[in-house]
Amino acid sequence: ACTSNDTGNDAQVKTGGSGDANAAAGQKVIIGFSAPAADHGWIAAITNNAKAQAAVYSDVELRPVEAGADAAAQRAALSTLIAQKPQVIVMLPHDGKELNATGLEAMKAGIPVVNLDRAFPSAAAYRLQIKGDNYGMGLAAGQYIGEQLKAKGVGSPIIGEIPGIDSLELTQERTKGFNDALAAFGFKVANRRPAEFTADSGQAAATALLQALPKMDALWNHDDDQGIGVLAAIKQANRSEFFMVGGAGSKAAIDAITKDDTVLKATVTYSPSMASSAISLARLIGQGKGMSDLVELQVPKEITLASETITKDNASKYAKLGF
Amino acid sequence: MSESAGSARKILTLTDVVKEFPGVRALDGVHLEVLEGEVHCLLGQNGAGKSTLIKVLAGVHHADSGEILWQGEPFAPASPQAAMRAGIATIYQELDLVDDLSVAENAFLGHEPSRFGFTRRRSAAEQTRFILGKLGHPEIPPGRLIKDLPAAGKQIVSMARALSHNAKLIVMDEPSAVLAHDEVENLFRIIRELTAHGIAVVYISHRLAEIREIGDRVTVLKDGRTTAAGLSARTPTRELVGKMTGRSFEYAFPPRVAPDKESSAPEEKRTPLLTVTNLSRAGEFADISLTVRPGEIVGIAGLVGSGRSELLETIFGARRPDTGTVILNGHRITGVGSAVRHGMGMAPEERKSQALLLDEPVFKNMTLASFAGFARAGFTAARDERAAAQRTADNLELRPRDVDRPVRTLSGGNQQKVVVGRWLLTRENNAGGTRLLLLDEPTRGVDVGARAELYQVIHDLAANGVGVLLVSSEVPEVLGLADRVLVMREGRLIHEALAGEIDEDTVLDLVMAGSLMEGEAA
Amino acid sequence: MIAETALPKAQKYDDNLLRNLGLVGVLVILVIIGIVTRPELYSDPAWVRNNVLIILQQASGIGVVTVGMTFVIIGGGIDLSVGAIIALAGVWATTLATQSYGAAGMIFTALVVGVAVGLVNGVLIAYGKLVPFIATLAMLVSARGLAAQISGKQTQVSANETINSIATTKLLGIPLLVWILALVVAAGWVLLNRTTFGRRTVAVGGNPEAARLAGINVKRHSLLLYVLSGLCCGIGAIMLTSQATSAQAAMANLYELDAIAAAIIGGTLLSGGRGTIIGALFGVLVFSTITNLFAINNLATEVQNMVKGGIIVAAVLLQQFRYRSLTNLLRRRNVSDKP
Amino acid sequence: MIAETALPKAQKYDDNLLRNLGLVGVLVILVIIGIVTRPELYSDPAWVRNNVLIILQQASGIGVVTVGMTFVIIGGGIDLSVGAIIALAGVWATTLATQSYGAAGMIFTALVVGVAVGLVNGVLIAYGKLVPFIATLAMLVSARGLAAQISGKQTQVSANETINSIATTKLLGIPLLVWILALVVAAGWVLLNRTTFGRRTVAVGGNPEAARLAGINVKRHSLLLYVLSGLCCGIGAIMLTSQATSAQAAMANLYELDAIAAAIIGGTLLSGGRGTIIGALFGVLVFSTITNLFAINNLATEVQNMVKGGIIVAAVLLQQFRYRSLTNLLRRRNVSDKP
Ligand SMILES: Nc1ncnc2c1ncn2[C@@H]1O[C@H](COP(=O)(O)OP(=O)(O)OP(=O)(O)O)[C@@H](O)[C@H]1O
Ligand SMILES: Nc1ncnc2c1ncn2[C@@H]1O[C@H](COP(=O)(O)OP(=O)(O)OP(=O)(O)O)[C@@H](O)[C@H]1O
Ligand SMILES: [Mg+2]
Ligand SMILES: [Mg+2]
Repeated sequence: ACTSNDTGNDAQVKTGGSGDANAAAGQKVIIGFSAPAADHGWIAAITNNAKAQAAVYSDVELRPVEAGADAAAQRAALSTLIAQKPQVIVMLPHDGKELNATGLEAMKAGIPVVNLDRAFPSAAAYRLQIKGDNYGMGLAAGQYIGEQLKAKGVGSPIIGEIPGIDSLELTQERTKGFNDALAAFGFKVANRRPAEFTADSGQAAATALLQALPKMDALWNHDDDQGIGVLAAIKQANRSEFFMVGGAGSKAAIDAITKDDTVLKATVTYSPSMASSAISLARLIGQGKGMSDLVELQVPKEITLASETITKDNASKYAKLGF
Repeated sequence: MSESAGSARKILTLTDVVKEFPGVRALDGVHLEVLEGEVHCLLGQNGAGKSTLIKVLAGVHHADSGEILWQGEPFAPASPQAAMRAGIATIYQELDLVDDLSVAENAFLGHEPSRFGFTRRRSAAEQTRFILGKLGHPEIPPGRLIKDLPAAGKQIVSMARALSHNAKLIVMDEPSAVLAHDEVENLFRIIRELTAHGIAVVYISHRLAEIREIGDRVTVLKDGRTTAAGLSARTPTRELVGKMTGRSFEYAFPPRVAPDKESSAPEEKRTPLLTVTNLSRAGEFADISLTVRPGEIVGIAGLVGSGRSELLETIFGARRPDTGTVILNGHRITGVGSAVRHGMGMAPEERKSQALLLDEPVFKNMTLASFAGFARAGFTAARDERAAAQRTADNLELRPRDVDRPVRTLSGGNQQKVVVGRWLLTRENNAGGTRLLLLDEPTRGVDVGARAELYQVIHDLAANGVGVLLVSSEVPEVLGLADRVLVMREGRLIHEALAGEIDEDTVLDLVMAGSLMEGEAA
Repeated sequence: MIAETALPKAQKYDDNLLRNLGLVGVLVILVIIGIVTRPELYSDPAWVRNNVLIILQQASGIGVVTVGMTFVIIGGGIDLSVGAIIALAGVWATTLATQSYGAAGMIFTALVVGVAVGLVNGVLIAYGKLVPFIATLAMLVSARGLAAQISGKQTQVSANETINSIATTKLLGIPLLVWILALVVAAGWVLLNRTTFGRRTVAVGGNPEAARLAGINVKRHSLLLYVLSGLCCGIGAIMLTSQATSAQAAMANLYELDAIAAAIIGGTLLSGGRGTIIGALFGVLVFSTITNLFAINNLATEVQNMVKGGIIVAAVLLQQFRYRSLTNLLRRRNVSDKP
Repeated sequence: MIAETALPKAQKYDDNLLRNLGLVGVLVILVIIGIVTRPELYSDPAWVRNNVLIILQQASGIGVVTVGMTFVIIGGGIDLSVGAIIALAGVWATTLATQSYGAAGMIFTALVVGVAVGLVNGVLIAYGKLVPFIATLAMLVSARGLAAQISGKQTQVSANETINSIATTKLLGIPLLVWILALVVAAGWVLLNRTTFGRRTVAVGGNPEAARLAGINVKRHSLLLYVLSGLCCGIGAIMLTSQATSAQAAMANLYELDAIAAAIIGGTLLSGGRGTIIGALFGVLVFSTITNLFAINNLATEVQNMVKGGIIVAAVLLQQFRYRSLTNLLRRRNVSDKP
């Protein structure tokens, strides 16, 4: 859940259908799991999903190790995890490049590594890579904004962008996708104020952005969690002449899109459900099974989730996937 | 010595030197002439510019104008290092040592014996031991950290540092202020040795007796100007004081309004104000019992390091006693808070570290212990405070009399007046006020004139029923000021007498390893 | 007597005043840069007015915290936990349980949490004799941990309209947040300059031993300073929560650095014993104006950062330059006074 | 003669030694907690040996930085830019252009960048008279900005096998990184305790006025201290780059806080004039061991953080406790020496 104000169990789990052979309990698998310290809804959802998915299988034992505040801390944590020899390791690295060496170390020790979200540069460092599509996310947001503006017939629109932590590579990929998509329409970003994935930083960034652009046509905010603050700032500034697109696909954002009472008209997904999938596939890898819908006997090496655009029209479909 | 001075070479000549600080012309045309191998004394009231003058010589300050000739050459040291290289070493008024370095490291700071940047610790230790030996203090270990030495020990190390340079001129700014009687003798012995080797000494002190004993010639400063140069050290006191102050009075104790005789005093004046019973602190003092009655001045004499400061601080509640009690007016003192609440005040020994907020103005320093008393409902009354401080500043002849000036910019002696003034002021303005005043070396660095004023103030306090417990390393001061004298040695009270019934020599005998006390102590 | 004649006038110049003047100069220069680079925005008076209010409003939360921090630093300490206290207070005030007590309950909770954490800091430092840096660093880590625990690492949305409206309300055309800042600054100024508490703070920070020997209860006073800082953080937590209409464990990230920097730029000595509230306010405003300037010029983060460091250095140098040259001016005038 | 009592005979006990003993005690307790909570791991000698090496290895980068930081703090300053210097040096050393010069070129670049940034810090502080806190904070912001600019905000992978192998090489069974740490600590100890540079550092930090009066060029010395810190950061940058086989603008995040905290826990006075290299090393090891303890017990981050604050406080209190009680013991013995 994006906010703890939501109630009920909101983890995204796949409880295998009855006809699914892979769902049947098999050989016991110990899965080591490591993700960065969660100070943010999306990461928190990743960890929650992984735990919840593991709990679904009677034959999976999840050994989560918290990864601390930076890549160095995560390296240290993984060293101790590798020493404990789990069958598979699922990790969401702080930074794929910085933890590449650790991935290699685990693979060398005979432990298959499932990389979540942040790619290792060396292919030998992982057995499976599941990632969201950061570039595609930016592309989708840019596509949506471009189409909408074109439909409205706005000539040279003023477009704002509020990315998350700017020094992260994923932010750069998203921005690149966004710029590329806009360029196809002949549009470009007028102002870009990064936040830090937190609501208060989102509010500060949005306030600055709104002040710099007294008139705006569209806004892309990379992250729905910081979007709470962005929306607050928009309300505080009494602005409504533009529309906004979110990112990631939190429950609150999907709700707001459904209700259609704010400037938020769409959000592009980057779903933490990938963690649930990662656990399922790690189990299969551990048991030496393949994905039952594929002909291949083993799980493939790369899976990239598509970024989808949630609007009022399809929001109901995605409501369950909001985190 | 002064006879030979005529024939000796001039080593240093200052002509019309001017140095200005923001708002003050500290030196306003100084002339000074120092001869090889002489002890040249600088005299002047607090704030006259003595320390500023020697800092100009030492390369700490740069003269705004004027001429300095050093060994016949024009001289304008750009830095302390330059001055030292030229052969001028300085012992500063404020201790300039580094707490966390050892004695040897301090002595050779800035010119450490070294090889390829590595300190040669053994060599430094040996040389330090040698110099300390020459100074008569072989007992100070070169490896001891400075922070573990008492004030007197630090002064010795400052001297050792000055001697560690091969200086042709050694400037000493009030070196005797923190030294006790015997130490001063020792200092003079060293100075004589130095001058015998042709080294010149510029000596600053507020004690005229010392100047007469060690000095060859005297230069007097007043308000940054030389008012008399090259006088003989034997010039009569009256004349010297006249040149310093423009007035003429002597180093004297004002006539004491006779303290009430025990028999004739009213009941409340006979019951002790302060009762200290069996007070001990391990390693500092043991089994001290004493009383102070209202209106009585009790002086404690003793060697440096005999534990007097610690005793005073413990009575004041600033240190926790191992055993014993302190009762003030029927109230047991358990800490500084209760001491101040019940009317005790203390002027501590080390003004900079224990008493002053250097960046704050004079008046806020003076009212540090009493601003709450001036305040109404928690809001301070700065105007009242300033007025009260101004009165005290006038009483003590603070120079300059501007109470808005940061204390940092005052001369050493004037800073001392601020420290003492703090508790005098409390008395004036609080109905309850100070009833017992603890004074630890109150006249350290205070000039002759202001000293007399201070004595008068202390007498007036006593006349108003305030009890005073006084520690001073100057035996004449204790004898002249106090009604009753306590002698302390190695942390124990060994003798008690009425001031009129004991003389200086007896006290000195008692204070030293003296044989007199042997019987009594047992 | 020369000392008397030379003294009076020249001595009246005041470091603090000059420093603050220097900071005003820096602000003016920043605004001029803004005007030059974005004339079309600055040509609209409504925008300019609004911009000033926004700069003030964005400075309000950190400004309040900086007032508390300034007291702590003047008193010889440091409080690295301010950001964490805000996070903990904000998160605690926005749990569903607290929200059920309404706005008053939320405000009360935030203030109590702030004061309580400040109290713990104070006890550790004053009575446990921990170095302030270490004690409040430990508190930083712990309080953020606790905030994460309480919030389940989620962003907690404030559903309370009263709280949320704090950020949108205006009084006499000026945002309520700015009024709160003004009030806290004014109270801080009075407290520091006109009360015994302020005098004790300066004494305790300037020379703790002297303060102790003057009968001031140094320990109790230090403790109170951290409580005061905690209280300011509690107020700040409400302000931030209302602005973001939510709270989370990572909020107010690195506020400690900003607050310390603002205080120091405003003329507070890191070693204690000296400082001004107005200076600290100007320090905060400088930072806030820089951010605004970057935003209206759409500077990229990396350029922004490179330039920001330079501006900070230039600002402080500018202050010093003014100071020194003015001093010299005064000195020269004095000299020429003499015959 | 100073009265005999004025020079209490042997002050055999030594503050620093006691503090360090206290930290060793803390380390022992942490290990015991590890043994108690995870006996199965600790029962395997190979694992234990390896674990010790891992703790040391993880401490190596920050340890080297802490040595430089300790010098700066003893000398009366502070360096908030260490993390940023590492990032800038690391990024600069891993640009494609630099990598084309091979390992030597990369190492050279990292060291030169470190020294150069330290030099700028030093000049600003010693000659520009900027407060160290502000100058190095500005540098922090600027250097990270520059690093982001150079790297294009990308993580730059090191393709140089020699560099990367630094993290994997062992000598006599001990990782090269640990050897480097040992070397830097040893050099730091000698520099501080056995050279004029070190002794003057204590003087400059403890009593700058006295140092100046003793003829020490205080400005130049301060400048050199920041250069030294920059050099340590350059070394640290190589070590971290080799460990991560990459560098980026956000690397070594908040190292400044860790390094300062380690130095202070190790007995260095934040106000300058006192400190020990060995103590700082122990400070780093305590942090590294705590992290390890959390990892082997798999504590959740929020719990980790809550506990960590408590451990830090407890560790420092423990140190003080040992110190006081031992002092009392010694004092009592002295008393009983007297007749
Ligand atoms: N750094 C400074 N800034 C401003 N004024 C100063 C400074 N140092 C000294 N003064 C002023 O210069 C004058 C001379 O001071 P100085 O210390 O030389 O006196 P002194 O003769 O040594 O007095 P004392 O006997 O009390 O030590 C005093 O008025 C003092 O206030
Ligand atoms: N920092 C210190 N470390 C260790 N011992 C100390 C320290 N300061 C004082 N002492 C000891 O305390 C005792 C009393 O010293 P102190 O100098 O206060 O005596 P005093 O009679 O007040 O002399 P003074 O005239 O110097 O004030 C001595 O034994 C001295 O060695
Ligand atoms: Mg003087
Ligand atoms: Mg004493």
